Amino acid sequence: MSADSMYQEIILDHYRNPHHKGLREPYDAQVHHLNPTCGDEITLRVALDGDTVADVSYDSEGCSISQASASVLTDLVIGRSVTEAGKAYDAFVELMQSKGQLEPDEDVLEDAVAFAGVSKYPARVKCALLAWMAWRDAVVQASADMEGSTS
Amino acid sequence: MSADSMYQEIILDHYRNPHHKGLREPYDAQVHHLNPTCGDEITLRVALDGDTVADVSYDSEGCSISQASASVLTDLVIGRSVTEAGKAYDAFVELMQSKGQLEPDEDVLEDAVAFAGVSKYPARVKCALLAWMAWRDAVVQASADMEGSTS
Amino acid sequence: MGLCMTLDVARIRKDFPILDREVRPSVPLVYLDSAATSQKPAQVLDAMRDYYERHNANVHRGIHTLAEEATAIYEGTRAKVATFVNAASPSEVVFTKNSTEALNLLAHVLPFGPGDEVVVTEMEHHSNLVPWQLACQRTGATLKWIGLTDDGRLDLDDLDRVITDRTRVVSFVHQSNLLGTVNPVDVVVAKARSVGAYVVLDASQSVPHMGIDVQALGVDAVAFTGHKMLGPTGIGVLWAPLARLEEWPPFLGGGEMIDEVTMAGSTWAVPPHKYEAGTPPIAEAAGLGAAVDYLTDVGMDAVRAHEHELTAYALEQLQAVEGLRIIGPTTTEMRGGAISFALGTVHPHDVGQLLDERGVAVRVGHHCARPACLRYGVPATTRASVHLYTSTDDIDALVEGLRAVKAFFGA
Amino acid sequence: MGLCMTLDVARIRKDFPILDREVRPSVPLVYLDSAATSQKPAQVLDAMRDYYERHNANVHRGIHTLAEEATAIYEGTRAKVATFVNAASPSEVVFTKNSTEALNLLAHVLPFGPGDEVVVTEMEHHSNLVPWQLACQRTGATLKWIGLTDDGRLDLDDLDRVITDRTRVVSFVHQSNLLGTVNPVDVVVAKARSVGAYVVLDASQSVPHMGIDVQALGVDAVAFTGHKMLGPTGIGVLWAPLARLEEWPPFLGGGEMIDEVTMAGSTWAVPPHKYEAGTPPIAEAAGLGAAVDYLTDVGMDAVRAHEHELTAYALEQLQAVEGLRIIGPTTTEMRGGAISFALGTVHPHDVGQLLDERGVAVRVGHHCARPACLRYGVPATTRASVHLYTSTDDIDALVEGLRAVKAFFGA
Ligand SMILES: Cc1ncc(COP(=O)(O)O)c(C=O)c1O
Ligand SMILES: Cc1ncc(COP(=O)(O)O)c(C=O)c1O
Repeated sequence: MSADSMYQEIILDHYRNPHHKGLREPYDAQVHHLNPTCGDEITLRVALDGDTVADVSYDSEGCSISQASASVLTDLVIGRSVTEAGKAYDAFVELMQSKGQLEPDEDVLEDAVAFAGVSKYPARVKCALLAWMAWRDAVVQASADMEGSTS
Repeated sequence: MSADSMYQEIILDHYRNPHHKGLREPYDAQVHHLNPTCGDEITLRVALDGDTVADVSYDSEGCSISQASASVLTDLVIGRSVTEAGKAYDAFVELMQSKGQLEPDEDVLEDAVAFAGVSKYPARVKCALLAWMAWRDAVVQASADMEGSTS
Repeated sequence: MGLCMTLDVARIRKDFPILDREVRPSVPLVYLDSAATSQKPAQVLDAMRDYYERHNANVHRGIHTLAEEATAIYEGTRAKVATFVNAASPSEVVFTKNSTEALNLLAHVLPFGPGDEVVVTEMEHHSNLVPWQLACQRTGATLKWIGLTDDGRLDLDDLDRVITDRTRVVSFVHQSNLLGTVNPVDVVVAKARSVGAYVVLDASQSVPHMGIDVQALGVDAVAFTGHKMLGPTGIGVLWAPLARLEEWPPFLGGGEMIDEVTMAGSTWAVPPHKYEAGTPPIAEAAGLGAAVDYLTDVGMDAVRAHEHELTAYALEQLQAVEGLRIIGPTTTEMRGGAISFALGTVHPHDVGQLLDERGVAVRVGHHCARPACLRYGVPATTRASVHLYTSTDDIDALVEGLRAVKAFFGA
Repeated sequence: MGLCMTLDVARIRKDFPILDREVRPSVPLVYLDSAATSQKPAQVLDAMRDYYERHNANVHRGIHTLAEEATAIYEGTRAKVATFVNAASPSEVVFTKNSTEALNLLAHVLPFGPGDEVVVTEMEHHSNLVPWQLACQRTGATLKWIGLTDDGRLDLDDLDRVITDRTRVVSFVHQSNLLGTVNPVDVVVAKARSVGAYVVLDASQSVPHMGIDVQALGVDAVAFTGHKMLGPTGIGVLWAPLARLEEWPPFLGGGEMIDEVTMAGSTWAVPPHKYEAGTPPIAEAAGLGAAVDYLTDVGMDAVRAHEHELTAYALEQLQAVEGLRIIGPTTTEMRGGAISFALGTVHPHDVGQLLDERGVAVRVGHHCARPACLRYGVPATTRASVHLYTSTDDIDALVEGLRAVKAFFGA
């Protein structure tokens, strides 16, 4: 495969051995996201513990990029504060929109830096973002529920 | 003007001094034809005397080609039998559809041979045919009326 | 090319291969029919050829290299067009096949029904009249129109009578292709807004010649067409604010415009894709992008100034021809470079034909604006129209030709 | 190019400039995405360039030389297309922007209402499904569909159940872009006729690959699209018998499609102009005419025979790849050269991406036929598709690539 390839070894590792896969209890919010163009889907659950992302579990189908990206996401956000995890989210979205022009920050993105190459392929950016969009959505719902129950 | 010009001297003569112009009584049928693209119009009357075209009178507005063609038409059909006039009609229509590829028969078409050049200009063929279509229409109506009254 | 100080017309003409053509041996082309369609610079033709020779693929959904490149070219033009007309976002730019489709689309998706009224003007191109006639027949709404003054302007005294609380849509032309008149958009928009009507602007003749700022115009939708702005045939533009494109229902159904499809029903893609069913005009977008670049490089202010000068010159020279009557404004104020006229009693067909024998290409007929012709009591006119590549020499050739026509017919 | 005996593919490929392209340095293009859009021979590009450089003008109504020439080119292509599909007259050929517009036009003008039924099939392209869904919503008619068999054919046992006395329109695809299936037109037409329904045929994938005879097919309307038949983007064709085009109401309103226009109302031009509102795709017609000439010179029988051989070869080679499952007919009987497949558990996106790194361009996704994908339990497929310039070398490159993909993913 060419040097340009988006298929970095890190991505393939996450694809072959996805972390935190499978749906788990307990959770505060569950969402289902679909990329209708290619049929990639994900069901994702978020459990919050106060301000901390206690767990993210998921069940998904799709290409290596979408699968690996879900796995990398869980590594980055589980155990972090919602704010910190949000920073990783922002950094990842920015990276995906960079068309290959951004040098990712490994301190913030860890394994997710391997997706830098994907940002050069507009058609695949959606695959890489699927789990992240689902996660964002679930966190917003879970936080709203918590506010609802505390107010 | 170039040798290719559709503006033959015969056409210009008929345009400047149209024959048989003006609406006359008596008549058996009157029609109004319009070329909506360019606004050319003609009101044309036909008087039949048995099988003979006794008179064709008309009032018209339009370009030199449509005006001259009406004038030439009247010369060709007035006083002829409907059958003979129909031959001139057929020959003229054929000439107009010939795209400049036909050598017109002067015995049948007389001055109308001057329109051979017009057939090379598709946009102007409609102008040349306006009076002829109106005449055909009027003859059909007049003949139908006569049949109606004799049967 | 004495008078053309604002633009280096001689240099510009070199970019347009067709302007070197001889219509017949030793009869060079004098093209004065740009309101019907503009000529194309080599840059536009090169962009299309390069697209087909190196990048041709269907857009979107493809992940192979050609598909990515074709998509980038297509979406790149969307962004260029957005910048050109100052849209808030490329997503507000919908590609259609021409202005006519854009206007029909609007006539299908804007909401009105029995008892409602749609207002146009008496100087509309058939493409901004017939779609509304059909829509009114379909929906039971009533079509009304603003009349014209003797000197070729909208009769603004009509505004309050015609635009009422029942008016749902006001659709009008920015610059008339028949009369050359530029309409006061602000006045019409203010009145339409006061009754809560949608405003649609037919900018087919203004975008190519003066450029527009869709946000400053304050309208709800704008239509224009590629082939009049140095671009190819087969592509037009509908602009509307994103919120409108989201709110209105879809028009044509098919590939590209959907989100999820099942046999039982479908959901729609987000704008602009929602309004782009089927394989879009991809090579045409490549060409239009190059056309927009070309116009931007020259500068729309320079184009406008050049055409203004030319129009002034043409109006002066034409009015010096005895028996020539201009149909439309006779001064350059609020006026573009399409000039319709009658030449004594010589029929426009004969004028056009004899001019063509001298290589001068003008249009004759009702110019798809028959109601306005009727209004001015002419079944047809002769129309000369300019673009950035037109020179005063072209105008001189026209005027000389007209004098020869008069002489020929002894008029 | 061992197997290609029927056609001199090497010579044909020389006419297609893009086939010389390298996708990346030293990675030549292997184009297997012709069902999405075909590549264009230089003859087509030359015809368009010549049009723009020598004849460009708006068509009809103009009497200057360029306008006459442009009109002759445009109408000339109409006549060529009529001959190509054996229409009774050029007036039966309506130019649209693509197949999708042609199908939407039909969905707007065919007469049906509440209580009536419209029948399609489960293998339709979205462009022949969504327009009917929208039309049924608009009119209160009901949409029904013919299902599919496990081996990718129409379930003809469904015919009598689905097509009933209430059926007003049966619209179906001639050759499926997803499955490659060629449908038995005669069987469906016979059933539709027996209940007095109109029959519409989506021939987008059949005209380019096997040619059609519209009179022999016995349908009421046919849609196809220029860009899949070696022609440019931006032009499609609706064919229908003249009597139908006369009887159905107009669709888009505007310039060209009218007879007489007043503010109060309008009358329509005769077909085909009645259905061609606005400036048509003129340069595109110049290109399409050259494409039809090219296909005619090669001969549609030869094209068909070549693609038949190629398809047989590809089906055999692909089925030899372990774990590869073809979605659609696995033999060449009643089948064209679009072949969809699943490669073990490797997702189509990954298949397509890795093939692209080797220069092999295939399409991945639902190919605008999502209901059929759902029917076969796959969210997406990888699809390879051929045209007259495809060689067995291309198929070999694909198969080799697929083995590499499997190795890469350890599948
Ligand atoms: C079977 C079929 N129908 C319709 C279409 C639509 O064609 P177009 O996108 O040119 O309108 C296509 C191609 O995309 C097709 O394959
Ligand atoms: C004012 C105006 N509106 C609409 C149109 C229609 O444009 P098109 O034919 O490209 O759809 C034209 C040009 O013909 C025009 O001049």
